[in-house]
Amino acid sequence: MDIIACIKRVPDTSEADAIKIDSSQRDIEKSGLAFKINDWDEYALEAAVQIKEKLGGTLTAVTVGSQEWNDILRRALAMGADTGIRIDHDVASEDPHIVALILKTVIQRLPYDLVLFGAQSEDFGSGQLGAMVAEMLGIPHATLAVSLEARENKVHISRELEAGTLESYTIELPALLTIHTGINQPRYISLGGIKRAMRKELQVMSPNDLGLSVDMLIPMVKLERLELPSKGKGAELITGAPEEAAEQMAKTLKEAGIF
Amino acid sequence: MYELKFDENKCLRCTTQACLIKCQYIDIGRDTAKEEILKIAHGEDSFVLHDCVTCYACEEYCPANNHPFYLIVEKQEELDVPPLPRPLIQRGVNIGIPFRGEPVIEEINGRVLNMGAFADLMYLIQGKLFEGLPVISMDPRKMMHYFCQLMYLHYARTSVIKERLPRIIETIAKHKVTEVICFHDECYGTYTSYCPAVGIDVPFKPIHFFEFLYNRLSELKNEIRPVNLKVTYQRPCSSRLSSDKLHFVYDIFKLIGAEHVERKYVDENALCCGGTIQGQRREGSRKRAADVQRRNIEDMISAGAEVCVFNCPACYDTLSQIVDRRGLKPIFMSDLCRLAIGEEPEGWR
Amino acid sequence: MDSIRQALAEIVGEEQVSTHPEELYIYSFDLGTTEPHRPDYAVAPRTTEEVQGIVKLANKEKIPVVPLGGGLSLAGLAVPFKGGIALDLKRMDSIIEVNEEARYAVVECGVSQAQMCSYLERYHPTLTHSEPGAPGTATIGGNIAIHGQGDLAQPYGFNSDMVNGLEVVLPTGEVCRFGSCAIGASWFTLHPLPDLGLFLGWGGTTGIITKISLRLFPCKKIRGVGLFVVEDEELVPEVMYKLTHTQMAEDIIAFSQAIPPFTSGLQHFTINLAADSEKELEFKQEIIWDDALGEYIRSGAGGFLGFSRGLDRPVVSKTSDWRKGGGFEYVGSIMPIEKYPECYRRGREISERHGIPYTVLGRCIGIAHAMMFSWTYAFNRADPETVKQARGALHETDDLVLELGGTIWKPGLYGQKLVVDRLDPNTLNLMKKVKQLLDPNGIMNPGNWEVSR
Amino acid sequence: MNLADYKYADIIHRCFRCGYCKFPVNWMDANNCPAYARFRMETYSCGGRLWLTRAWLSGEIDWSDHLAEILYSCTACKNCEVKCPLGFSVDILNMIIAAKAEMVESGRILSSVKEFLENIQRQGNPYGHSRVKRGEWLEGTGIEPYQGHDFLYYVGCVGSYDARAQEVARALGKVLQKAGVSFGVLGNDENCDGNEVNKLGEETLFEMLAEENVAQFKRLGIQKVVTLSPHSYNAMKNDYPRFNRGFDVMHYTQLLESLLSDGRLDVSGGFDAAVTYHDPCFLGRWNDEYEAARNVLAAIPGIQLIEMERNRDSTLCCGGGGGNFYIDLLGGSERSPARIRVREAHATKARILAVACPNCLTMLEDAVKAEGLEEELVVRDVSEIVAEACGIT
Repeated sequence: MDIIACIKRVPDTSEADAIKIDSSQRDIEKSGLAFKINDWDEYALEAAVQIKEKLGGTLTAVTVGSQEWNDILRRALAMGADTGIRIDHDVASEDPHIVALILKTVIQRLPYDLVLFGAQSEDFGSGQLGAMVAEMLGIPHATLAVSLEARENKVHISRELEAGTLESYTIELPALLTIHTGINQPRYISLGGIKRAMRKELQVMSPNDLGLSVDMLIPMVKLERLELPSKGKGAELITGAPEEAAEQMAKTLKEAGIF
Repeated sequence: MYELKFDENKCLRCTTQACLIKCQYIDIGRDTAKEEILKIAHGEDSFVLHDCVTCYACEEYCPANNHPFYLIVEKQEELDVPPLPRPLIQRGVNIGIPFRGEPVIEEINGRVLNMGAFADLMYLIQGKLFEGLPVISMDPRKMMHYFCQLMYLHYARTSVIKERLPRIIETIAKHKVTEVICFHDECYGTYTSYCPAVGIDVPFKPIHFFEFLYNRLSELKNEIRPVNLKVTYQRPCSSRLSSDKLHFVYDIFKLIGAEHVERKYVDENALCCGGTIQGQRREGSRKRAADVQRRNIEDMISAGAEVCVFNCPACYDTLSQIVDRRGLKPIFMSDLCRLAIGEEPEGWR
Repeated sequence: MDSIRQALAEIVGEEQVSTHPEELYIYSFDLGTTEPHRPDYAVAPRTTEEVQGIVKLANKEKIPVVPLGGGLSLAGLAVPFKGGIALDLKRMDSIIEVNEEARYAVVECGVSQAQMCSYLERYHPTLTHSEPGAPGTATIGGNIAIHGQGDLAQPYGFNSDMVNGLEVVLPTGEVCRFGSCAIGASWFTLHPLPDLGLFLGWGGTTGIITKISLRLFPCKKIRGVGLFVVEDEELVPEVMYKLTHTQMAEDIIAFSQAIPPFTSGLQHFTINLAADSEKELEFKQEIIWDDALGEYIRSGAGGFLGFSRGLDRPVVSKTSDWRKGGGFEYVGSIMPIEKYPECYRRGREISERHGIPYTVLGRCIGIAHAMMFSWTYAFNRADPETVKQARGALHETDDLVLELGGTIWKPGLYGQKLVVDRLDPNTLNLMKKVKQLLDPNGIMNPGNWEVSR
Repeated sequence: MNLADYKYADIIHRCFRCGYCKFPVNWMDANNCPAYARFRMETYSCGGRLWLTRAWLSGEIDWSDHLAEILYSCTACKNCEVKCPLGFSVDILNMIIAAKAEMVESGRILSSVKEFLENIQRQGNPYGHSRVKRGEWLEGTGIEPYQGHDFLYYVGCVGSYDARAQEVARALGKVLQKAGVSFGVLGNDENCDGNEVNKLGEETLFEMLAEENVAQFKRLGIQKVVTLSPHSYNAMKNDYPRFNRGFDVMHYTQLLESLLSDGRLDVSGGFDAAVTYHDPCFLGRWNDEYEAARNVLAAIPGIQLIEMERNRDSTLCCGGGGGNFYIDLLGGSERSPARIRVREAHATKARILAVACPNCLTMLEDAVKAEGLEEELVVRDVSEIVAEACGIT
């Protein structure tokens, strides 16, 4: 089975207070930040690698971004992708529609049975990309997959709805899925693995190479400014012996109507 | 086969009979001494063959360098009057049999330190003194390929020595060595005294361990801090084969500021550690050994020694616990030298 | 969710029960040549009550319980041949009481031999117990359950003769006490109550020993080992006899082994001496080396190799590395001492036939009343061929023991069958009755000592 | 991966599982392997791990989270190696680390270990805190950034980020200032030393860290390094030589010892308490340094030094080694090694449990709380005790 996984590079925001808005007010301070594969995308990659290990075929990792974005493709290759493709286009604060257009154009040119996306991105989190690309390609899709079992020409999936209810589908291939976290346990990517992956193929192409002219890439949505949320009221610190503290905590939560 | 170079006429001409008269374990007058040594030379039985504790000393006492001790041992074997019980001899003879494969031979092309049968004592040749010095026989499993065999003088088995020694020399020579520093002076004695005495060629120049230590210390003179210890030296039987090197013991002591205490049992009169005596067939050997040890150690103590310095690992095994119980610190010479240059050898508190 | 696992967890706590393949794998092994067999549960209880709970449950569910101490019998005595519960008792490791005046210690079954030694060295330096030649991880409970012997076997006999009292969990779950402790008195004696002797030597097939009162013995200030050697194995029995007659020695062992060469073909004795003063030590040495053994030394038949102070803890596990293979197993036998020469010669033949360097040893039990004679065969865990060789040699040796008129000590399955086949029918019958009475459901260490089949 | 490709294929079967690896040197109890003390199943002893590793590599059992837990619960405290009587004892711990390395390469490790390593890949510390916060502990200390000083004061991840350990890092800084030692730090430019990474089996990541650190130190012309953590000390002393380390390294207790003997530290302020000292594995068993900290403590007036039953090479590890101060496979029970150790310390009647390692500090301090002994026993780092004796507050 031929699989394409689309991935994104995002800042490591495990420490929110490390994030600062830059002077343009349309982007964040990148200096001193560490970047990584978008969480959801890592689950998508793991899912893809597991299918490949089970059924064979090819796995191509695709991303749209600038030079630095190669590092996430290297990690994808280390995880088990055969090829990495980067479309060289700065999407820092980009309209998802443009990214979708670019991705669709690449994917069309590749053999594929299954296209996987992370359900959303850690930074902008619009969660639109997968669905858009599916529509553009005119193939069936399902979002927020929490389980996935692949057969030769179909996949069984279940997706999570409110209150944890699950619905299950069997989808004929080709199809596109967006993957939810927790569907698997993404493997560790050792540094040795990344070094070895340096030998694998990494293609870089420009929108032009794909026949996408500049005027086709004019965003319909424009980001005006970013701001950090204003600090809320100070949190209440509950002290005292565990018993009392617990009691106090329960009381507070009740009052807040949480339970 | 190798023949002991013993000249009966030297004994006939000898006016001293020092070999037996000076013996500290046999009480004998000059006339009897002459008779007995000649009897032995003629291959007749003699009480000397039975009472000998095999301490090597007569090799040193003999003014004519006529090898009385080697002679005694050869005759003990010929006339089958072994000093030790049979199982101890069989055991001893088998100890020298290598059984864990051939040693790895890497070519040195120069000077080397040979650990002989003491590869498990590598911890004694650590630190500055030994920096950059190539060593052979470092593997306890292979060390018997480097075992000088002279120990069998205690077992009335010169035949074993003559049979095995050439192979040992061959092995050492394979390393393409020029000068061989002998960790134990039993090896040194083998190559400088025994081999010539029976006509075995030695294709390298043996160096006495203490001579080496003395020279190294001299090179490191400015790092020496006087140890300021009152020391005594447990002279091993094997050193009787290299009396000419004994002075290095005192040279070293002087160099490192160790005071060698005045003793009764010293140099020619040094007492055996008792290790070989205690197991001998002769009636009362165990007590004899204990008595020799008691006299030896009491002499050390009354001389005011704080430290007992060892050369021979066998002496160390036999005496270290005992001297320790009597309040003296046992230490090997190499470790004492390391102390002097500010190193902390293992086992020194 | 497995309900038995659940029930076990309720008794000992989640973490002390495992059904993970990892634990089941490890507890399926004996360290010797016995084929492994996986248990269904690995459980590590802490108290007698927990053991009780487990046994009751096992009885209800009719699943086997296989008690395990150090797991060092090397004869497969703790391999769960029929699955069930592997019961690791090493958590029961409290030293409950040491009575200096009456010279005994009350301990839980899982106390290790090494722990016992260093505890006494530290807190009761005038007392010692009879430490077996096993690795220090061997347990007090396991050792008496197989009639072990230690370094005081010569003067005082089997370790199982040194029991002053027992607490046992019966296969049906009742807790039983034996000896003076059974009438609420202190644990100072096993006699003179009517003898029930139903547990010692039964290898955990009649119940689980949870507490032991163990006799302790005077520990003198100086302890050390003297070495004596003879060429002629025929001399060993009389030397043993002379040595024991002096009543001056503690442990007396004769051994011979192919490797290293200097021990080959010779019979070495290690003779432990103990004294409170130099005077006492010299007196004993004089009696032993000069008087008792002097004639051999003078005639040249025997040699004294010296006496060295201090006793080392046994490191028999080194034996497992002789063939760089991590494994060895031995046949132990209880033999009349006069059989030493034949045991040595025949054992040597067997080893040589199987291409294994021979290793034999005879430890004096009681003042030469018997000896534990063992034939050791090392093998390479990574090379099944050598394991097969060793197993073959072991079985031949089991046959030899009985042929020579000895009994097999802690036999494995093969040896057990040989013994059972020769057992006096009335004795066998009584054993069956005892087993059926105590263990109606046959849950205790099944496969071992299956007298009732 | 199969057994044949395993680095120790030719010796791993040689473990007989005699169980000596579980004992302290003085044989006092059979639970000196921290993981075995915690779980009391044979699988968790060194022998158990070796047999399981062999079983896994030869396909007798499959990889599982539990197998990974068993291997990663090894704190690399080296007790087994000290105690094993067999010829290959020098490799028994390496065999387990090599098994961890197999897991790392296959990508199949515990999520906590994955997190630990990814955090170091990204942020240079196991906590995943931002690199730009590494130097925050320095605020108000007046400690200078390294610039041709005699010493680089290498703080390490725990000292840089853990709130409690930061206090210790500052205390040591003040002591060194007071003694007039010329030293500086790297602040945000300091990177992980890699000791735990190495013991967790991530060899390539360790090599990268070591190479980068050595290169950086060379660039800055650093000759002498003093470390807060014995873990850093161990990596730099024993592993960095492979990457041609161009500097000398010492642990701070060794530096304090020499400062005291040179009379450069005035501890006449004294410290009035009964103190028991816990040997860090990476100072003691790994580097045979048992006396430096003791000599420092002994030199302080008012200190009554009491030894625990298990000390020096018999010390029970706090359970924090091999990344366990973060991946925490040994926590959560009264049988957690740290809690056993704290009870042992408490039994000595000492008021102060002295440590010389930030990992031990955090592990044992949490254990004191868990044991509810805050009133009777206080965990202090040797540097804090010295600071107090120097009149620094």
